[in-house]
Amino acid sequence: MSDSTAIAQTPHGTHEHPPYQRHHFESMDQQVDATGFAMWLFLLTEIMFFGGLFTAYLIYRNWYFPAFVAGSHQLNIFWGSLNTLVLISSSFTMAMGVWCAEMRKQGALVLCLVLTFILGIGFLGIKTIEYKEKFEKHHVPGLHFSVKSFVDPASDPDIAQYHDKPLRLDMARHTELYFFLYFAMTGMHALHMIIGIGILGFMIFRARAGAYTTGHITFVENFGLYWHFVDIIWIFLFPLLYLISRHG
Amino acid sequence: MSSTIVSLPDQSTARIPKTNFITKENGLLSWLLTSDHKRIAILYLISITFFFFIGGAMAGLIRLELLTPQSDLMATDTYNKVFTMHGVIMIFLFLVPSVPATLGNFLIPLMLGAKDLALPKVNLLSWYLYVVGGIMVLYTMVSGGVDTGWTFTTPLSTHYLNTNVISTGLAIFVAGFSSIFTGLNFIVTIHKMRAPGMTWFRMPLFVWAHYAASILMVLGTPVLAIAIVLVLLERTVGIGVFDPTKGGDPLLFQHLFWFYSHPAVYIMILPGMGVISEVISTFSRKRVFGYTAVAFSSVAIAVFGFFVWEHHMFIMGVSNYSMLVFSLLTMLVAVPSAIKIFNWTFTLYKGSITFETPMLYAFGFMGLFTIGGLTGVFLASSGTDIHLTETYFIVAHFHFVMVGGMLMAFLSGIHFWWPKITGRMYPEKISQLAALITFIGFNFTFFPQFILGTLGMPRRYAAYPPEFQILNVFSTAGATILGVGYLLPILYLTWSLKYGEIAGNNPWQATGLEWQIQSPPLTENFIEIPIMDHDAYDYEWLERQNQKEKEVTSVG
Amino acid sequence: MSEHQEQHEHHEPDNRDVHDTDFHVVSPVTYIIVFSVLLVLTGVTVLASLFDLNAWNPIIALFIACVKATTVVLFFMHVKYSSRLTKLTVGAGLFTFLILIGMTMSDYFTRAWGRW
Amino acid sequence: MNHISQVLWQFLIKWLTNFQLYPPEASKIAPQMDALYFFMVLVSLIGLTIVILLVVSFSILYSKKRHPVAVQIEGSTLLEATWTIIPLGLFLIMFVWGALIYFRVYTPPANAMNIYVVGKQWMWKAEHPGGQHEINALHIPVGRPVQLTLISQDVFHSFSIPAFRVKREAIPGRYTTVWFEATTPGTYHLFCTQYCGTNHSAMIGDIVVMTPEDFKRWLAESTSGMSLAQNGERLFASLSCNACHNGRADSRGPSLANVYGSKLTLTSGQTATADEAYLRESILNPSDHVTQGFAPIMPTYQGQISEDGVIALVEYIKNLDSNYRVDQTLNTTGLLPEGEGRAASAGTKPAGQTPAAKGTVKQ
Ligand code: HEA
Ligand code: HEA
Ligand code: HEC
Ligand code: CUA
Ligand SMILES: [Cu+2]
Repeated sequence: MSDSTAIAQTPHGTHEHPPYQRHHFESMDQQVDATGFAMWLFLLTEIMFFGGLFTAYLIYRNWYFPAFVAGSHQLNIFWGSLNTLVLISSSFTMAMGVWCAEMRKQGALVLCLVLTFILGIGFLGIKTIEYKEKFEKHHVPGLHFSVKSFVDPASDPDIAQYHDKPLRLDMARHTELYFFLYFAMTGMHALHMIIGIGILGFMIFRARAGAYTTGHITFVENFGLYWHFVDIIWIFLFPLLYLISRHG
Repeated sequence: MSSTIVSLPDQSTARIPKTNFITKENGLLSWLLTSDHKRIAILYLISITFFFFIGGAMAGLIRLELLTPQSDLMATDTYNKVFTMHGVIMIFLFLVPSVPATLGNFLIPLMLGAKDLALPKVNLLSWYLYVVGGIMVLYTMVSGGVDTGWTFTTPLSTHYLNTNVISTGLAIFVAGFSSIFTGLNFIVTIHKMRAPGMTWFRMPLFVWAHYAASILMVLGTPVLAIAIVLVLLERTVGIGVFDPTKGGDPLLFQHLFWFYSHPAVYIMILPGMGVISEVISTFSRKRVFGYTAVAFSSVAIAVFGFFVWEHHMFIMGVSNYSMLVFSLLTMLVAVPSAIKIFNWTFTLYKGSITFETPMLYAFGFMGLFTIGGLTGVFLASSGTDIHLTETYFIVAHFHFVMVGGMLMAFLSGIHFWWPKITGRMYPEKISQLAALITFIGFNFTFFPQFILGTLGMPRRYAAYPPEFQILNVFSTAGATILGVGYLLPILYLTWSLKYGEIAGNNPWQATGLEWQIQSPPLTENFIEIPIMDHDAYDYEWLERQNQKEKEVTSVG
Repeated sequence: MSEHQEQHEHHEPDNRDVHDTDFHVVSPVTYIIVFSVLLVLTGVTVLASLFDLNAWNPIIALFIACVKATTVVLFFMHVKYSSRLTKLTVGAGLFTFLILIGMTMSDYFTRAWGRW
Repeated sequence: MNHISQVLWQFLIKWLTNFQLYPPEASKIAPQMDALYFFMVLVSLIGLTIVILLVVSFSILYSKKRHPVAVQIEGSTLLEATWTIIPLGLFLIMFVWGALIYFRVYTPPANAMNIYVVGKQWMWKAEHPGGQHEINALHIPVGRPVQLTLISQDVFHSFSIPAFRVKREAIPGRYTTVWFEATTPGTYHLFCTQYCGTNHSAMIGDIVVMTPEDFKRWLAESTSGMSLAQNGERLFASLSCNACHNGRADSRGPSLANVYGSKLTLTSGQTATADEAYLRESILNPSDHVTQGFAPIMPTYQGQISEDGVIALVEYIKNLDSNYRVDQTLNTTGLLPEGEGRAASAGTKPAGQTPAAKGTVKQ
């Protein structure tokens, strides 16, 4: 080491590091900064991951607009809106959770996390109801997909309100693409929710042991970022899939 | 004046430091559970070398088959599997992680004056993901292979093949996440872990190059991931996004695939360019000419690299008008590479040059990459692309940039930092010979392929018209020489682990922070975090430093 | 600790990105306001979708979605109070996302020019 | 040893006598393409030489022996600008030049004779307008622009003729075109250059360029007795297209006479030129573009006609310049019952109709 460069006066030389500071960081600041930034970068990869699906959606909506109209009539705006509310609320409770952690309010933090957890489960529950309906009507692509509701809308009471004109077979077939994109996008989103809920469960457990109310809240904060990101994806999925193609 | 800069400690007294990151702990588990970036780099080095030789064996089979015009060594579908595995292994399991995951992993914290990468556990996770991906590829190979070509063109890969597309797809998906996490880790480290005084413009160009490559890894790879997921879904449930019979567009797959895979070629070259900057500077004892230009050209390549992917699809039915845009942008992205080449050239000007092995490889890089890059421009010009695309001209182009460029850079870097990694020198004479053999063998192998391509020989052909045989024989002969060129380093580098000369801290008298500490470094890299008080490549500072040290020793 | 901290900053005024840690603790009041805005906007977007506004339907819906997403990013995700680096990161992600979509579309939308 | 050296010797002789750097230039575009190619080779050689010369001479001049102490130089904006602007300028020339050639290759002239090419795993099938079919071969006359309309039945293929310097992808589900004008009679390679599965390397054939007289003779000898358009006419009747497209005032579908090449206004308000691709799409995906003034009632024929069948229909519609022929077939087959119009019905029709109605639907 004789020929090494000048040596810094390590500012923390005399201090004990907090137990959660990892050895290779010079300071807690640095650690928090670094992990937060890493989380953001991870979210960038998520944006690009969903980006591929959004691209496909835009292309096919543009090509097969009537099919997308007919397909979106099959979605239930009520469930969709309700789910949006549920998810936004869960984002809110999550944000509050971060605040509680910042304020070192252990009980409130646990409460917020539990609420987020429940709302997350609720979201998935509603999604299941919707999926089940698609399954029963043979609107799951690849699994005995049926175009009956589209070539003969009169046979499908659920969409009577829209007075759809029957689609010709060639266009009706393309509703399968719509439903595929519906399942791929909401499915990917649901997968992220499931992962998030798993982590939430773990966090609730740790939060009750007081892990996040010591001033070291990186984990809660970064998870919050993830959760809000998943919320944002839904904020776009909801209008794209449910709303914008209602009027043919 | 001697013609070498190597300054080794007195071999009779020199010792490898007793405590270093290799000797710190023992046992397999201490390696498999390590979070030390240097150990992970070594894990990577071993695993990618393993896969390089598997990929190389595949290349050997390809060349053997192409020795004769008929497909006599193997059936056509076997041949198809062989080149697919060759491409998949070489790209995803060798070249993408080659420099970044080994040298980058090892050096970035050292060069920045940090104790480790920002996320050591994620770093280990990357390696495990890589291993999982690798095992899945091996599984694919033993269970019958896959014959999609490394480009997985739909609808061929989705509906017309019954080989192991799924396991390969998953393997690439997993290996992709390994690459994403490596890139993410580098970006965070470079932003947040720099030592005091290490400003952006004091960073070595190696770090700049990795920063640029990491951006591509983080933003590009997820798109490949989703493209693969869609292919797998299409194969399993048959959903039709890429299926023309269901109204999907098979070209969409290629858009998504190349959105990653074009930037990926820069993932594959930028870290190599970083190596070249270090090597050229060190062996000409000069600061890199136009430091800022070289640094920014890396970033420019990364940014513009995202705008050009369609040049892989010019004749595949894309719109003529968007072809114009993409062709133009491809021309723009070629310029920063030219800037780099010329800056390196002018780094030599008024330098004080020596010709150790890393420098020889670096020269090889400059010549071969220039050829490879310029022939890339042939392909970027839409008119000539019509004639040259899908022929051996492309095969030659990308081997020139990937093998002649990146692989040369990788070998250059491995030799350059070998003393730092292991504490011992490699044997100089034989390695110079190996560099020469590689260079000659390389040109023999791939130069004829430019002519073959111009003559129209299509790529991915197990059998070809007899008039192309002669050039193919040349190519195969060259590959044999090349194979020897690659086997040699493995042998003598292994030998040097035990018998190499002790290198000391700074055998090349290089300026980087990594050279100012012991070799092999301590697990925590720096006992105390250094303060960077000079620019990168400041040889005068090094001189002063050496002077000081002499005074200290003579006084003491 | 804080004294050292300052010293630390003096040592290296230019080499690190502004710290994220001196975060501004966003008050629950802000969260509640943001939450209500999101709820209202959800209502508006659903309402707007009930009327047939031709090309305006998607425009309005996406505009509202963008506003909602921006609020979430700025407040729930604290970007408004974060360092330049974080803002830049978000921007970079958005940019590349738009490149992916936009440049792919440049193929699809101009294909027709030459054909029909 | 002696044996080996003999082999080597022969090898060398063979190489030297057959040595070529580029394939024969057998089309009009080939010399133009080669001009650009050689321009690029030249620029590359100059660039490469400059780089190598600089590296070598600096290495000699400034080797440690000769130049023990390096002189530190920061850089030079002037030099940076030079080696940014000059390569950029050269690359831009290549871009413009290349784009000009690209548009030339993919924009067929109006007077080109059209040949349809269907690619499938693993062969090329060419269909001449006169009804001549050929597999893995293409006969064409010299001195006449030839347009290929390509399509694939399964995966991507690519139709490549190195001697003509042209190549075009055959895409599943979509027509693409390319054109060339051969200049020298002879036989040239045809390759499938897009990897398409197991026998990709066997998907090759011959391009036979003939003098116009020879070509005429060849056409006469290889005729199958029925031109493509006639085939199309049979299909048109057997698929009962003429039930709606009969050209009468009260017909449910638009008259197809002279529709080829015309500009149509769609219900969506867009306009479209009725080229081959449009005709094909109208038959398979009629919903995608409904002509203004008509109800979207035309059924899709997707999955009921092979690509060859579609080609025959397209060729028939292209050549339809009056509704006389349609009327003729109508009179012989009689109007089909309402709701008919399925390919399946064609086969199940009762006997006793004119032979023209007995088109085989799937070839
Ligand atoms: C490391 C990998 C790598 C790198 C760096 C590059 C670099 C480049 N590539 Fe390459 N490319 C591949 C790997 C790579 N490529 C691969 C793997 C494929 C095939 C994939 C497949 O289909 O399987 C491919 C295919 C490919 C195509 C598609 C061909 C086709 O399918 O039809 C094109 C087309 O534009 C292209 C262009 C370029 C260009 C313009 C560059 C530029 O970045 C090059 C820039 C460099 C220079 C220009 C040299 C330096 C310049 C000078 C020293 C100046 C000289 C002086 C004067 C001109 C005065 N490449
Ligand atoms: C990093 C990337 C990389 C590297 C290093 C290489 C290295 C080599 N490649 Fe590869 N190649 C690709 C990436 C790479 N290739 C890709 C992406 C494709 C396209 C695939 C596709 O079309 O889908 C391709 C395709 C490709 C083809 C075209 C196949 C075709 O289209 O039909 C050929 C033909 O010559 C070839 C040859 C070689 C050769 C001779 C080497 C040599 O440089 C290799 C030299 C190394 C060795 C020879 C190993 C030395 C060790 C041994 C010899 C030990 C052997 C042990 C046993 C035999 C037990 N490659
Ligand atoms: C049930 C009636 C019906 C049958 C049967 C029918 N068509 Fe049509 N066709 C129409 C109508 C109506 C249109 C115009 C609206 C549209 O484009 O969908 C049309 C449009 C077309 C067009 C586009 C021309 C234009 O002006 O837009 C073509 C080409 C065409 N048909 C070919 C065929 C062929 C070939 C067949 C048989 C294989 C066929 N049609 C069978 C009713 C029919
Ligand atoms: Cu068809 Cu290759
Ligand atoms: Cu590319």
